[in-house]
Amino acid sequence: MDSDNQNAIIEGLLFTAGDSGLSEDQIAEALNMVVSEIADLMKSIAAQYEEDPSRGLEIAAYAGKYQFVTKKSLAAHIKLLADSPSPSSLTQAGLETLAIIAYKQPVTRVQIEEVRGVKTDGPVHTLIARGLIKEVGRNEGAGRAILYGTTAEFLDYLGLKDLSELPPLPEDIDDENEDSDLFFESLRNGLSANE
Amino acid sequence: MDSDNQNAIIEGLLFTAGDSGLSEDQIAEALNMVVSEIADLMKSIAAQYEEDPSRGLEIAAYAGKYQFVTKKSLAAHIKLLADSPSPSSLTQAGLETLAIIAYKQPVTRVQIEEVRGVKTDGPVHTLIARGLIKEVGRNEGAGRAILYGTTAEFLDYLGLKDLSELPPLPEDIDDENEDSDLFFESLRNGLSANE
Amino acid sequence: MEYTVKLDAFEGPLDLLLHLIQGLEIDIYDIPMAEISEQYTLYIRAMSVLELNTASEYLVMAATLMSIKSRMLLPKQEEYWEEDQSFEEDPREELVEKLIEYKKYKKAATELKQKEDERSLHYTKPPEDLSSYSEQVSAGSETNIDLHDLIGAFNKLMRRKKIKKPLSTRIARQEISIETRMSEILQTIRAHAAPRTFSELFPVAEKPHMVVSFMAVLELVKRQEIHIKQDHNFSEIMVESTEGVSLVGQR
Repeated sequence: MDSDNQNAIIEGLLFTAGDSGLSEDQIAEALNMVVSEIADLMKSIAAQYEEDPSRGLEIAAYAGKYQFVTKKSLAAHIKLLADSPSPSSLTQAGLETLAIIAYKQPVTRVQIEEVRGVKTDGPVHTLIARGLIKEVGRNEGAGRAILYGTTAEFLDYLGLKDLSELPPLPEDIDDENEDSDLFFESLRNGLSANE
Repeated sequence: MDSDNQNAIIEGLLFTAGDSGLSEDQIAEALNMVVSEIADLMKSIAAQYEEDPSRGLEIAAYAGKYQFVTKKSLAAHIKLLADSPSPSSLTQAGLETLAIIAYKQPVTRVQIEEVRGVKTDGPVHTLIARGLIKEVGRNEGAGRAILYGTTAEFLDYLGLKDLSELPPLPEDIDDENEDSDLFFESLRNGLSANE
Repeated sequence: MEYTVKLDAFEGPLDLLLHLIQGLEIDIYDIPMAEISEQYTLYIRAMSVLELNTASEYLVMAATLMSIKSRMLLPKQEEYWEEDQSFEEDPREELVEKLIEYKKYKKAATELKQKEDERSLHYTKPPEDLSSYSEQVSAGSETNIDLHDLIGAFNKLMRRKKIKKPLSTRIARQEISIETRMSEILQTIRAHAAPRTFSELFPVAEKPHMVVSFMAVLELVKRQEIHIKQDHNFSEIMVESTEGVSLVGQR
């Protein structure tokens, strides 16, 4: 199979699969190749799409499955014609709850509420209804509280390949824009003043 | 707008439109061009796709609409893909269709297609064959379209007692107002006690 | 002092505290308890005229602030010496930890929001219906789905942006000849690798067009340009081109 042919097949397959995406297994099978070769192949094809300004599509790997998506730069043009049935984005409460679940999973609702300092039933229900989180097990011990974790839809929703692509959790609160050094200084001062 | 850019926008639009296709009016709107120029433009772009052996898609025009279709030469590979997913689970198309029927039943195929934006004959037949949905009646009025609903087997598969156990949809959840009255009361009481 | 407090402005007492700390330019590691608890109380009083759904938590926090404030006023010398050289515990410590932990996730939420926004600029398309390529699914085949798959699929569907139907579907009332429809239908069928469904040959939901389309299909069958097949009763009728021959409809 020459590489033109291979590219054509992959283009056809990705188009056909739409947003259900293709796993490496599926691509390997349709190309009659070894699965271990697929990642490199897709990487090089993805680069071709990305670099070619006459292409409107690029290859994403949301939730570990390859799919065509339109390039970001076209959004304004497509928006003129397209519409989504429920364009609503998540509320602040939903985002906070989702962040806690994403980084601490598996996690119980009580643990989420400890971090947020407020009841979180509403946001948890919304996130389940939107398919972004699911029950992943039960806590050991008394009560056997439900443990929550994120779903494949969560990865797709945020455009992530897998959980390792989550932005690193800010480990301390030193916001660049909040004079972190000043805070740190005063912390030191505060501590030594106490001694 | 240079021609690279134009090609990219058209690729993105045709992709997003899928098999509902785009009219010349729509393409003109998105490109901010005069409708009369579109036919020639599309003809020349279609020729590029057709002649390029590394492309798996080509542009078909019928019923006054342009749409991407996979090249005929890829049929064998697409068949491999169609047969590849494990037969035990439903495809994304199947799941979507099942979800719409579950939540909106009784529902006609045309209504399902309106929500999905694509033809849905295949998934409907698969779901019937698997015993997850069935014909539950006929629409009133002209055409008397078949109405579909879920079966007892569907509930069985999902481990639900009845349809009321389906999780609510996002639009049915109102997370702002949960228990608000109760808390509001206690806040008022608490504050007046402080005074 | 005048407060304009919006109902949705705060996600809870921790959020409100962070807001006050930032507004008052207070060091989070050295919170002046008297000041913060006064400000906090003023705030929730202003909020009490609004509808709050998490009021009890705001009140609990108010009490906590009071309690920390009073503990800080207690003489602490003795405790300090008794607990053999260990650091004296700052009554604020637990609160500060909570604030820092919460702030971490609040910031993470902002980053997720960015991802959400970015992702929404990428458009996708629904998967093609592959059932015409695939073997017939038998009723006996095992199905393995769970509720989460179903919900996920539904949400993906709701998220997917679709091309709007043209605002004005201008269908000029014109005579369509059967010959024209025949060549259009042939083109449709030949453009696709797989057989097309019968219903696809009726793209315009208007009676005259449908009638002409139907007659065109009949004529094509008669001329053996297309094959029509149906696997069993009530299943979709599939239409495919007769390989090789092409007499009508060539352009």
